[in-house]
Amino acid sequence: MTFISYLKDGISLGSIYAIIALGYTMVYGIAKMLNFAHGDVIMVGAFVILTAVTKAGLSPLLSILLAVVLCTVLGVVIEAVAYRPLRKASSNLAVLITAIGVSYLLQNLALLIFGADAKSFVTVIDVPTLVLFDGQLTIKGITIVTIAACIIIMCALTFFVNKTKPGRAMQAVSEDRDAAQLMGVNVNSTISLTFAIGSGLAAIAGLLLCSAYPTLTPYTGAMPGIKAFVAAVFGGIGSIPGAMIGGILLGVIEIFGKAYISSQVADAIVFAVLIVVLLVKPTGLFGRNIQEKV
Amino acid sequence: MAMLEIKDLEVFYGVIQAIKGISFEVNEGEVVALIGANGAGKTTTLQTITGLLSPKKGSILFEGQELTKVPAHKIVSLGMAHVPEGRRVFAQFTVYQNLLMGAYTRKDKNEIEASLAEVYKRFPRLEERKNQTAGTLSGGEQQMLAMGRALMSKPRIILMDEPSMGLSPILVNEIFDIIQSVSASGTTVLLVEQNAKKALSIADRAYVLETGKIVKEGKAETLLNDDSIKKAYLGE
Amino acid sequence: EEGTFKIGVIGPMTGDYAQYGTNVYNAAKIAIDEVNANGGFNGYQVELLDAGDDQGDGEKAVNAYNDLLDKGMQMLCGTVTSGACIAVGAEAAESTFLFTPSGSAVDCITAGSNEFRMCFTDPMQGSKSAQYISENGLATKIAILYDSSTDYNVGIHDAFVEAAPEYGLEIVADEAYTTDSNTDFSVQISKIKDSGAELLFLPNYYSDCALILQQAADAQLDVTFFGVDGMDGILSVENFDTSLAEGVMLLTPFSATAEDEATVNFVTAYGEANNGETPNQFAADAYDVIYAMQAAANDAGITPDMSNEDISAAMSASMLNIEIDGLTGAAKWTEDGECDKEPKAVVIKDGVYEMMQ
Amino acid sequence: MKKGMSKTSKNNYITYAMVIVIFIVVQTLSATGNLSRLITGLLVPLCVYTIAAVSLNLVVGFSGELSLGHAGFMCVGAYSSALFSNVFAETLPSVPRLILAILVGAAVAAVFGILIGIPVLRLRGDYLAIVTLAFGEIIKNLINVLYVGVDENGLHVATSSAGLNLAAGGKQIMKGALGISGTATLYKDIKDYFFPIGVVLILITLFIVQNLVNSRSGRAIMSTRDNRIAAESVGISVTKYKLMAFTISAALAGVAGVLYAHNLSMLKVSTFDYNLSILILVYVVLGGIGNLRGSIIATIILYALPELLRGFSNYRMLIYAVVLIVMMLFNWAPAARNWRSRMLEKLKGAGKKKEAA
Amino acid sequence: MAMLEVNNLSIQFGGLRAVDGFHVSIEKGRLYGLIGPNGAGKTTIFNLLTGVYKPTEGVIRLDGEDITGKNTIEINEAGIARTFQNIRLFGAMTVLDNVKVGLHNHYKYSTLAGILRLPSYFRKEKEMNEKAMELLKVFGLDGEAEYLASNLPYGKQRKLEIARAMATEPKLLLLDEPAAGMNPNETAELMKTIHFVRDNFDMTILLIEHDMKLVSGICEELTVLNFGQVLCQGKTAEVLSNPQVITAYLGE
Ligand SMILES: Nc1ncnc2c1ncn2[C@@H]1O[C@H](COP(=O)(O)OP(=O)(O)OP(=O)(O)O)[C@@H](O)[C@H]1O
Ligand SMILES: Nc1ncnc2c1ncn2[C@@H]1O[C@H](COP(=O)(O)OP(=O)(O)OP(=O)(O)O)[C@@H](O)[C@H]1O
Ligand SMILES: [Mg+2]
Ligand SMILES: [Mg+2]
Repeated sequence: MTFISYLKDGISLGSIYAIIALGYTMVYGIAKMLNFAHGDVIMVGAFVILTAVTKAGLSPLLSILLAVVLCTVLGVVIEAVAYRPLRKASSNLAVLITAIGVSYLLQNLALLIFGADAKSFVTVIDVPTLVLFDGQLTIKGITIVTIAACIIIMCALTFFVNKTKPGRAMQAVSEDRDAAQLMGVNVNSTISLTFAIGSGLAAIAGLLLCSAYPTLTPYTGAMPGIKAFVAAVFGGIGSIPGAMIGGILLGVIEIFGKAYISSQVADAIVFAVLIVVLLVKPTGLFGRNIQEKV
Repeated sequence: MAMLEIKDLEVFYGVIQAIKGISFEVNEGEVVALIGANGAGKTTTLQTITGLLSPKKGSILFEGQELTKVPAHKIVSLGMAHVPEGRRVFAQFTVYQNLLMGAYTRKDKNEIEASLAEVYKRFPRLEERKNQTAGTLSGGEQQMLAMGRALMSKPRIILMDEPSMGLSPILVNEIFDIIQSVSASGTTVLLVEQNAKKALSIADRAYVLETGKIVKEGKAETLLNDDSIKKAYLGE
Repeated sequence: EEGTFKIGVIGPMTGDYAQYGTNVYNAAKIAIDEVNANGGFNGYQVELLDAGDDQGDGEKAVNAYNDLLDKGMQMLCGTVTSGACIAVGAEAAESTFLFTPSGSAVDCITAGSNEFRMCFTDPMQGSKSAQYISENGLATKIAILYDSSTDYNVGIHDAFVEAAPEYGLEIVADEAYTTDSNTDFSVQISKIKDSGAELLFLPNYYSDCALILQQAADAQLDVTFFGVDGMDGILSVENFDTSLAEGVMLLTPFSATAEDEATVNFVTAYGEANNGETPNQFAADAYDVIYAMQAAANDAGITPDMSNEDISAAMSASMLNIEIDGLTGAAKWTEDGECDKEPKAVVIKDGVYEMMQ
Repeated sequence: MKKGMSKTSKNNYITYAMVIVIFIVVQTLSATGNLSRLITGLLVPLCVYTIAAVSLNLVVGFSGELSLGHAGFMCVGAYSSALFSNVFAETLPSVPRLILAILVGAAVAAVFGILIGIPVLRLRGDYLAIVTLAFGEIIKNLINVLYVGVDENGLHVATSSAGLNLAAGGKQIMKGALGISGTATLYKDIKDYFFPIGVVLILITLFIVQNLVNSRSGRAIMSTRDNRIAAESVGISVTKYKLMAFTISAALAGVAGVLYAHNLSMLKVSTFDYNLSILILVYVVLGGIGNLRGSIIATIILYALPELLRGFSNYRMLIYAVVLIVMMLFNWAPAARNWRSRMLEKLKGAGKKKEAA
Repeated sequence: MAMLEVNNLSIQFGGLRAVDGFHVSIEKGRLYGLIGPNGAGKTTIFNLLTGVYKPTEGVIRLDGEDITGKNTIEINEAGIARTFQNIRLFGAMTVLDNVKVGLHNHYKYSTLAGILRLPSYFRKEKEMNEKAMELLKVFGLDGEAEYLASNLPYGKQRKLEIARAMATEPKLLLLDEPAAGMNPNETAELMKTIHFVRDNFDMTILLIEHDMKLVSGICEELTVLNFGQVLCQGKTAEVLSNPQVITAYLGE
C-alpha cells in the first residue's frame, strides 16, 4: 500500500509539473525558444487570482477568468515587445537571454507591488478528498482536478495543433517561418497566438500550483518553471503528450527518490534519472528522432 | 496594364546593396525569365516581391495594387505563389501535409481536393510518397513537392526560383513542360533560372540581371540568339 | 551631515529571502525614528542609510557593505542571513562595528572582537530545543523535517541531533527537503507518520512551516509540532489558516501577538508604516539591535566625528556593560559577542501565542 | 610572404591590451585614492566572472553547445581548492599554497568536465543544455550533504556532521549546507594582491582560449560547431574536440571558482545554482557569442550595473531587468543592428568628407 | 586491382529499399560518373561509402581494404573524401580555415603546442597555410581566403567544398552534384578544374551529376542507377546511348 500511496503522491506532484510543462512546451515547440519567463507568468496568474478573490472580492470563477485574460494579454505583450524584434537575430540565444530579463522584470515588479512576504493561497477550488480502501489511500481533490485538467488540456492542445488550421500554421511556422509566410500564414499572429495559449495556460497552472501548494511569493514560479523545462525536455521537445508524461514521471521519480533512497539527495536523483534516460533516448521519451538528410 | 510591375526597386542587406534600382514588368499570361549569374540578385528580387524582404525604395504593383504595403502572408491570397530557392519544404511534414499547407488560404474542401488530384496527376511521384516525411525525399522529389505545394494555392502568377536545379535531365524537361502547361492553363510565370537556355526557350520575354542591375531585356528568342548572352550565359 | 551617526542595514531585499531583509530594514527604521526622538545616540541624531541589498549572497553582501561605507556608514545592523554575515564579518573585523540581528551561524561573528549578535546561535537553539522537549516531557520519539540546503536549518538540525541522546530523545525519522523542492512534503510526512514519532521538530522558516502544517493536516499526522524562532511569523502569513497551527510550540524570543506595551506599540507602528504587515522575529531582533546600539553608544560616549575603528572599539567595550529589556527579552552580551538571553517557549492557542510556564 | 600581423592576432593583442589598460587605469585611480570602496570591492569578483564568461564562451561560442551548468564547474573548483587551502593552511606558506590551490581547482574541475562530457556530449542542442543544467544541480545537491574534516588521523569524509567522528582537536572544514568559511582569512597577508592575481588569471585564460581557438584544435572545435557532418567527413572526431572544449572550459571555470572561494570568507554551495550559470551565459550572449572581448566588456557592465544602481534602492533590480532587455534588443535585434551599421557608415562618411575638405 | 570495389551494397529505410544490390568497380585514376533519376539512391550510395549510413548488406573495399561499416572518420582516414549535395561548409569560418580543417589530420601538432605557441605550431601552421593557399589557387579562391565561407557566392562555395575535401588527401574523391546551381560558363570552368585535379593530384574521382554536358564531357565511365539498382554500367558514350538509360533518365 505504501508503494501505491507514494505513486499517488508522485502523480499528484507530477501533475503539477505536467500542467506547467504543457504551457511551456507549447511556446517551446512552436516559437523554438526557451521562455524562461513562463514560470513568472504563472506567478502573475496566481497573484491575480489571489488579489481578485481576497482584495476585490470577486468570485473564484470570475477571478480565474480574469487571470487567464490578463496572463494571455501579458504573454502577447511580452512577445511583441521583447521577443519579436529578436526573431531574426543571428543566434537564438539572444531571445533566451531577453526572456531571462523579462523573468527578472516580472519578479521585481511583483516584489514592488505585492511585497516579499510569503502569502498563503486561498481555496479557490473546493473539491472533496477521495478516500479509498478504508482510508488507506486518500486522493486530494486538487490532485483529481489537476490530473483532469492535464488530460483535457493535453487532448485539446493535441487536437488543436494537429487538426486545426491555426495548429497546422503553428507547426509550419516552427519548421520554416519564411516558407510558412509564403503559404499565407501570418507568422506574427501565429506566434502571438502561441504565446497567448501558453500564457493562458500559465494562469491555469498558477491556479493549480498554488492550490496544491498554497504559498505564493514573487519567486514562486521560478523553480517550477525550470522543472517544467526539464519535464518538457524529458518528454521530448515540442511533444505535447511528452510534456504531460514527462511532468508526471518527474514527479513520480522525485517522490520515489525521496521515499526509497534519500530525501536529502532527491534532487540529484531526479536529475540523474533524467540524464540516464536522455543518454538512452537522446531526444526524450516522445521526441521525434529527426535524422538530418545528408 | 502589366500584371506585375516593378519600378526602381532597391534592396539592401544591412549596408550592402543587392538590388540597385531595377524595373521590369510581367504581363498576364506571359512566361518571363530572369537570368543572371550567381549572386546577381535574382533570389533577392523574388523575395522582395513576395514580401520576405522589404525594399528600401521603389514600388511593386500587382494588378494595380502596391505590394510593398501588403504583408507577406497576405500576398498568396492575392493570387501570387512563390517556389522558393532551395525548395524550403516543411521537412517534418509528410508530402501530403506539405501540399495541404499550400492550400492554407483556401477554404473550399472540394476544390482543394481537386487541386490535390491535379498535382498528383502532374507529379505521380508525390502521390507514391504522400506519407513520407518531406525531409527524407531526394532533391528532385523535394523540388516537385515545392512546385506542387505552390500550385495548391491556385495562383494567377507563380514565381519560381531555379526550379530545375538538381533535377535529372528527364525531369528538367518535365519541369519545363510543366511550367509550360502551367502557363498554358492561364497562370502567369516569372521564372528565375541558371539554365538560361531552357528558360529562354520557353519564355516569352526575359531580363538579364547583373550585380543588381538589369543589363539587357527583350524577347526570349532575340536574347537566345544574342552573342553576348550566348557567351555569358549559354556556354556557347 | 556632520553631527549624525550613519547606520547601515544589509540583507536580502530582493530574491528568495527578501521577506527577512525587508523586515529588518523596516524595523530598524522604526527604531531609529524612536531613538532620534528620545535623544539619539549619545545625543546625536542617527540616520539610516538606504538598504544594502545582498539577495542573501555573501559576495553581494560584501559589495553592499563597501557601498554603505562609501556612503559613510559607521555602524552596521546586519547582515540578515548567516552566510552573508560570515563574508561581511571577515571584512568588518576590527574595523566597523557589526551587530547582526539574525545571523545565527556560529561563524557569523567570530572574525572580530567588534562583532555582536542579537539572536540565538543555531546550535544553541538546537540543543535548547532538545533540552526543552525533554525537560517538559513533551515526547521521546522525535521526527525531524528540515531544509538540508540552508545553513540556518542545518545548523539547528545538527546541534539538535547531537544533543538528543543526551536528553534521552530518540530520533525516529530524520527527513530533509531542499530549497529547490520545498513545496511537496508528502513522502516525508508519510514516513514520519509511519515512524511512530510523537513530536515533529521543524527547524525551518515559517513560510515552509505553513506548507508543512497544511500537508501534515491533510495527511492526518497527529503529533506535536515544535519549532524554533524561524517559525515565528507563521500566524501573520497572509491568508494562512491559523487553526492549522493550533497547538504548535516554538522557541522564540518574540511574539507579535504578545500584549505587553512595547510589543503592541511596535507592531502597531510597523503595520502603519508598511501597509498593515505584521513584523516577524527578524524585525523584532533588528528593533532591539538599534536600542542596544543606543545603549552602548550612550555608554561609550561616542561622537559622529570618530573613525569607524574608534567607534567600533568603544562600542565593543561598552557592549559588555549594557543590558536591555527589548522586544525579544532581557539581554546582555558576552565577550565573544553572543547575546545572553533566555528563549521563550510559546504555544499557539486560538490563533495567538501563549507563554509556556 | 609574411604580410604583417594577421587580423586575428591583432585582435588578440587588442584584447590583452584592453585588459592591461583597464588594470593600469584602475590601479592608478586606486593609488591616488579615487576609487570608492564599492568599486575596489568589485574588482576581484569582476575577475572571477570575467574568467567564467571567457571560459563559457569557449563552449557556447566556439564549440557551439549551450551549457547551463557552468556554475557547477566553478563550484567544484571552488570547493576543491578551498578544501586544499584549509587542509594545508598550516603546512604551506600562502603564496605557494594559493598557486597549488589554483592548480587543484582547475584540475578537479577538468576531471569533472571529462566525466560529464564523455556521456553528455553525444546529446545535442537543448537536450545537452538540460543535461548540463542537471549536472550542475546534481553537483550542488551532493556537495550539500558532504562533510569533510581533518584531524591527526587525516581527512574524514561523511554525509553528516556526526558521521565525521573527528578526534579531539580535529576541525570540520566542509559542513554541508554551511559550506566552508574562513578561507579568505587564510590569505590575509596577500589579500591586497588578489586583484593583480585575478588580472593575471584573466590574461592566462585569454591566452589559453585565444591561442587554442587559433590553432589546429581550435579550428577543429569550430568546425564541429558549424557543421558536424562535414567535420566528420574530413576526419574530425566531433566527440574528441567537443570534449576538449568542454574540459578546458571546465578547468578555467574551476579557476574562476578558486578565485571566488579565496576572495570571500564564506563559500556556500547554494551560490552555484543554475541562476549563476545563466547569469554567466547572459554575459556571454550580451557580449557576443564567440567574441571574447565582448564577454569581458559585457561582464564588467552587467556585473557592475546592479551594484552601481544601489542608489535606486528598491527599484534597482527592476531597472537592471529593463536595462538588460533594452541592451539585448539594441545589441541583437536585426533592426537595431542595421540602424547601427548605417550610423557607422554615416559617421565614417562624414569623417572622410571632413578629411577631403 | 580496382581502387574501389563495391559489391551487393544495399540499404533499407523502413519499407523503402533505397539502394539495392549496388556494385561498382572503379580503377585508380578514373573519372567516374554516377547518374540516375532523382531519388534513385545516388546520394545514399555516397552516404554508404562514407559511413554516414551503415549498409544493410554488402561489402565496400578501398584499395583492397574492407571499409564496410566503418565510421565517417575512419573512412576519411582510409582515403575517401566527399562534397555534399546541399553545401555543408563551416560557414562562420574563413575560406582559408575551411581548407585548413581539411588538412587537420595531415599536419599535426599537439593542442598544447598550439596553446603555448611552441615552434612546431609556427612550423606546421606555415606549412598548412602554404598548402591551403595552393589548393585555393587551384579553384581560383586564393583572393577570397579571408572571407567568411558563408559570404561566398554559391558557385564558389561548391568549389571550396571540393578544395576542403581534397585537403584531406584522399585516394578517392566523391563529388555530389558539383555543378548544381552553376551556369554553363561556370560549369565549363569547373570541368577543367576537375580534370586538372585528377591529373595533378593523383586522384580517383566519383561524381554524381545531372548536367549532361559535364557528365559526357569529363566522365570516362558511368553507372546509371534506377530505383536503387544498377541499370547500366560502362563507357560513357555507350551508356548514354543505351535506350533504357534514355527512357529512364535522359528523355527525348
Ligand atoms: N542574407 C544575406 N546577407 C547579406 N548578403 C546577402 C544575403 N543574401 C544575399 N546576399 C547578397 O546579395 C546578392 C544577391 O544575392 P541573390 O541571392 O539574390 O543572388 P542570385 O542571383 O539569386 O544568385 P544565385 O544564382 O546564387 O541564387 C549577392 O551578392 C549575395 O551575396
Ligand atoms: N534517411 C532516409 N529515410 C528515408 N528515406 C530516405 C532517407 N534518405 C534517403 N531516402 C530516400 O531514398 C531515396 C534515394 O535518395 P537519394 O537522396 O539517394 O536520391 P538521389 O539519387 O541522390 O536523388 P537526387 O538526384 O534527387 O539528389 C529517395 O527516395 C529518398 O526519399
Ligand atoms: Mg538565387
Ligand atoms: Mg542526391
